[in-house]
Amino acid sequence: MTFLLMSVFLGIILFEVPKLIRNKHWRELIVFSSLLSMAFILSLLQILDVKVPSPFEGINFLIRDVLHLNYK
Amino acid sequence: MISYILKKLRYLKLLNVNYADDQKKQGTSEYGQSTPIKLSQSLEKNLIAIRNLIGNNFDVIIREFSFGDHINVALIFLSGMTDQSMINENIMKPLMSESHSSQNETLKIKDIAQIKARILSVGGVNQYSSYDEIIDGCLSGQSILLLDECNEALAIMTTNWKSRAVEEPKTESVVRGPREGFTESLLTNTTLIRRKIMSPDLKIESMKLGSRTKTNVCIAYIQGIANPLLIEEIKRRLNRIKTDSILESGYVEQFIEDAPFSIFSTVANSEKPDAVAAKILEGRAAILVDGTPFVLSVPMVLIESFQSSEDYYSRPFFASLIRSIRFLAYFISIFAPSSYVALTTFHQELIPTPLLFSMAGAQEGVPFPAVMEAIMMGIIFEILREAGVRLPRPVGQAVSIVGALVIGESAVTAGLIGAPMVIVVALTAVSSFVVSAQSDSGGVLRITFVILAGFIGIYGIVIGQLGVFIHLASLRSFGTPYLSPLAPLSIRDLKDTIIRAPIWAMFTRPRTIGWHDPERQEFRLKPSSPSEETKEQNKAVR
Amino acid sequence: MKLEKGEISSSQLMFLVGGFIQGSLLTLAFAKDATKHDLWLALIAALMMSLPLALVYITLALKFPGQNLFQINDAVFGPYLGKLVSFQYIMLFLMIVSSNLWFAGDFFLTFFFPETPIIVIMIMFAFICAWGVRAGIEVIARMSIILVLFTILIALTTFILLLNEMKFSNFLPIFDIPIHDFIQGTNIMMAIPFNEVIIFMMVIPYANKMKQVKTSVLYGLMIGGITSLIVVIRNTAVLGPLADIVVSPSMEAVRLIDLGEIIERLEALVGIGLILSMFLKVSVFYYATVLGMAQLLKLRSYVPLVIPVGIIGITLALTNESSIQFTYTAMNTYPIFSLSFYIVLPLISLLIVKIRKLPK
Amino acid sequence: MKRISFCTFRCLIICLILILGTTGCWNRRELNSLAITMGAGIDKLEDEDVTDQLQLTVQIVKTSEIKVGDKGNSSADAFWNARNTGKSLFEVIRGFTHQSSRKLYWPHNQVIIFGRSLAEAGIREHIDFFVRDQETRLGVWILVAEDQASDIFEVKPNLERIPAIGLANLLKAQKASSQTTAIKLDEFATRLMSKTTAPIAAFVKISGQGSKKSLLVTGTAVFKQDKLVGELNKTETRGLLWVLNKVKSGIIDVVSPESNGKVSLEIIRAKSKITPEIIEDKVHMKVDIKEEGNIGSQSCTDDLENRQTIKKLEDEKNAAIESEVKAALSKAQKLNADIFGFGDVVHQKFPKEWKELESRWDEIFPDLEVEVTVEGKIRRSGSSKKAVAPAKE
Repeated sequence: MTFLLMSVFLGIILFEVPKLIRNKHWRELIVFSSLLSMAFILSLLQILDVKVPSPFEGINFLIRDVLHLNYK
Repeated sequence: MISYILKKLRYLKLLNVNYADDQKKQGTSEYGQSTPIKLSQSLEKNLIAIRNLIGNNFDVIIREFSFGDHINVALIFLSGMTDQSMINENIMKPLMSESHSSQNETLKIKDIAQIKARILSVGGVNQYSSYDEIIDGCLSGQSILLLDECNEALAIMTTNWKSRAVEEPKTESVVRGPREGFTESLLTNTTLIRRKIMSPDLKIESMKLGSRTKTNVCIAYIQGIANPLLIEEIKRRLNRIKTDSILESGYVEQFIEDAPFSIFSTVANSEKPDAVAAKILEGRAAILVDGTPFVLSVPMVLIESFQSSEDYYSRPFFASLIRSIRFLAYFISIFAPSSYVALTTFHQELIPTPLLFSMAGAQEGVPFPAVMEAIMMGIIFEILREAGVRLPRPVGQAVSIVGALVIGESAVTAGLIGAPMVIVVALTAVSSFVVSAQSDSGGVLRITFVILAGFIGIYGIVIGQLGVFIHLASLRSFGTPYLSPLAPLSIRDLKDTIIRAPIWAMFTRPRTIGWHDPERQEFRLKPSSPSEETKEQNKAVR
Repeated sequence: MKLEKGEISSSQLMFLVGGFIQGSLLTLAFAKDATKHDLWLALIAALMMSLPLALVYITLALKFPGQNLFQINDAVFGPYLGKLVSFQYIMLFLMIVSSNLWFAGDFFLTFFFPETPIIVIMIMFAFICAWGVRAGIEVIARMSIILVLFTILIALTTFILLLNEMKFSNFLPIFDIPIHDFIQGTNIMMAIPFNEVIIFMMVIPYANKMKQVKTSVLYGLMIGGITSLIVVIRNTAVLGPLADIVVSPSMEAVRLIDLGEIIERLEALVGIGLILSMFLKVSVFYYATVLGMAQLLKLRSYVPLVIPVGIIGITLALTNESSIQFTYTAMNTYPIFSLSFYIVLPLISLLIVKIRKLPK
Repeated sequence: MKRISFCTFRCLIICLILILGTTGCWNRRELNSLAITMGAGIDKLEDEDVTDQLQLTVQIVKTSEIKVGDKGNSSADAFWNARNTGKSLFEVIRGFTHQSSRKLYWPHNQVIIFGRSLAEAGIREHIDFFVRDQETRLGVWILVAEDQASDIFEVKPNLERIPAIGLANLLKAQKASSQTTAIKLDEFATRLMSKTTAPIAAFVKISGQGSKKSLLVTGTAVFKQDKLVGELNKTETRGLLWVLNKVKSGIIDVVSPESNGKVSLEIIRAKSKITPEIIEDKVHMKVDIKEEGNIGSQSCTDDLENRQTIKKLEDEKNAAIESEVKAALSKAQKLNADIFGFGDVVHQKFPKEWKELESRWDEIFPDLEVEVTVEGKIRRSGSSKKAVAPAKE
């Protein structure tokens, strides 16, 4: 499964990066690679069954437990 | 993987090097063209040079003779591409007889201009002074007259070769409408268009493409209707073509199209002069290529594939009905097999109960999954069609009959394939013939959708269809959006889509194509019953 | 420096807004839980309340022609605070993208492919949206007309086919819920489709006729609102109290179509219409997210960000545990949470604009 | 340069397809791997030693037997009744995998039949599966068997090849007489969810003996909450349907005003309206029924073609309809089951008062005053004006 994930990400890199290098879009390349590595880490965590806290839980926490504004 | 990347990189480098080489080569050849080798004064020298260039071809005839006061001349022509009787009657005869008629005058005729002006009774005569021009002219069917002691040659238009007569086109036959079709001869084709549009605004510009084939390519458009930017763009793209051969308009099409990797063609073609003339009158430009009856027209929009010239000749109700049937047939030809696969393998709950029973009954004991069946039948159908097209007609028919029997009857009775699948495939096949202009894209889409449907049912089909839709919406043909009157919606142009409005109602040209001169005709042309006064007059006459 | 070169006409903008609202037909179920058979009242109330808010957004957008939400934030709040606000908006949009991916996956899992892993459905959906976003807003806008008309057609056809299954007594008694629930329902309706039109502050700069923007957006809201109303009335009238307990009232209602054993089993239409309209909604949000990121980081093109953002969206959606927990968030906390983005911040911006007499 | 990126793009697509392909197709099922369920019958097993055992009978179509064009083995049964027992319905359904080579496929299910003993014990827990599962649909007929539901599926219909379809078609045909409550799951569930309205369903019986058995759909099963409490006969059922605005067609027999002969009146159109009223804290119901009909046949030789007779006939028809409604009403009040949905109507009209009435509805309903007004019309007399009889002197 990890191998699959890696090959997918490699495919994405092959798809996007050559164009960026050719056009000398270095800034874009940096942003792209940092976002992609973030995506890779997140999906790796998914595959490895590591529990990532849901951002929606964050909203719940903020509204319900901090502000006490929730409906129910 | 890494080695693969390395290979790719190496290939890239190679490409770059080649490209640079090309640049250099082109530079030199252009340099060479700028100073062509001139003819010399001596006929003998010239002839030797020409013999060296093309002389050892069997169809090249070099006829040396003299006229008048022993002026040595040579006539060079290609035997197959020239009109022999014209050479005999209009070139040889006047020249030869000139020597007998008025002796004292002939002495003066050393001057090449004199010959051109007084003796040759032929329409087109050019004066050339370089070998390149001479060779080109000769190869395109002109007869070259070389004079001794003269560094110029006359190229006489004697071009004439065997070409097919104007016949009814095989690909687009009509019930009502003109039956003439384009032929392989460019001249005939331009004539056919010119005969439809006898306006001085119809411009037919020509250029030669292909460094070896030197094919004549013409752009036909109407000045004042066609967008000048469009014409410029076409010329730019045509001039980009640096190839050695153009054998058919398909070559040109592939060099100039907007989306080379799209399954939808962005350049339309037609074999019918009336259809092409109509397109030109809408503001499009036609590209005629010598040697083929298929004339290209740009820009193309998707709707064009569903239009036929006959739609405009028959009355609007029937034409609209036929149009909508064409749309229906296209959708059937694309979605029928995939919907069948999706319904039978994923969404059996969507099939009405009695139908489900009979379908399940038919499927009982069939060994293959429905996706496999659909793909297999699709491929078999394509094979049969190809065999039917390529084989000589009588054999082709036999093949079709055998194939249909084997697949339609035996495979079902043998339990290899369910009967409903045969029906679906047959329906698809018949429908795919209706919109022949999109049959290539249709085939690809059909298979893709079948695979998607076999993978994840209706969801797959809808996702795939959305993808196709995105692709179509982003596609442009020479600046015109491909889904033109539909996707950037232009309500006025919807009159010629699924509904074909009466001719008198279509008083404007399509907005995205011929908006340069939007009005096609007057606004109020709807025929009405005669007014009271005219009735009275009629009575009086009677 | 302009990231987007496309241009959209006023009719395209109108249909884009309409399709955008239609994309939330599925999420009507959240408000349904709170308001029962009075959902249609909540819907109308939410629509009415969102019209002035939409005007606030449009006014803001028109004050700064050619500038989108994030540029306006910069202008209003200053470069640093503005960036922070923009960042929060981007996070919100990303979350909406991911939750809509989850909705789509959840729906198809429940009704069509119960054994398929949700990620497959989400990947396919995200893939198609990414494709659309890469093609640019102009292409999405061009597609919107046909997609919206198709969705309206489906809604109307099913409405007509279900006419003799309808019992309008199901709407009685009118307004039979505690006012608390009604406010909650209205709030949910505002938070989930109607106030989300704030996203069009990212699209309006590319409209080719600035004068018609206001009418286009408002008409678009009406198109979306009326389609939703048709669907809500159909579901409540057909299913009655049963609509309160089923997951997708539209699906169950359309399943009941049975006209002479010929026109029956049409529920696939609901699914198809849903993908088509959700595609518009997700693409617009997706587009705004990547465009905003590119702008925030001063990139020359947003295209390279599309795929990574899509993957992040999918993984965020996968962090949800169950649709039950998700429903809780969407019903009880998210509507309040979103108020700050949809009402408070725009109003503050407008106030600052008025006080500081921006743009100078 | 563009071609390079396209190559990688194509590789990507191919990779994607391959990946998706290797992980398999999850919900794929070929047509010939389905056990298409046409009917389900749920019974309570009445064994001494095992209590609380459910028995589920499902009728599965043998698709190979109904192959179109294959006339060879049409004598064989086209269905298979599979039985399984267990504690909960879902468990029983999954248990079928032990005996059926194909997985049960529910979307085409036509009927759900509850055995009488089960219905008396309560059916709420068994309905849930049929509402919740994504394969089952709400448009399925609900029936109560007079005895065991499993027996019903054994009776071969004369005109159809599959009993469940025969039963479903039978229910569809009931419109003609309007003497059975043909009710589908959606309405049944709605009634079950209501606090006051009582669910109803059609009764199915087996008539005849041995090989001449046939099915009979008749009357109405009345539930109180989710338990079967009683039964309405044909007349009472029509009384109920009058109020529910569900009478589509049917025959009313009245006595001819001239002699003692019978006249059958055909119902063409009927409409009813329930209006609740609260007068001095007491609930009254008003039921207005409007009906239009033709003369269907007459067994006497009377001349009916004059205004007085027609008027009299209309009055008699009104009385007949009213008595039917009254009969249904008294039965319902005796069972204390609000089959008419009066409670809901009151709720809709008087939401404020309802809050107080709701808890007392069980006490109010048996003594509820209902005023029935019937306005029947006779429009046409068919294609003959007079009876086929020798002319009178």
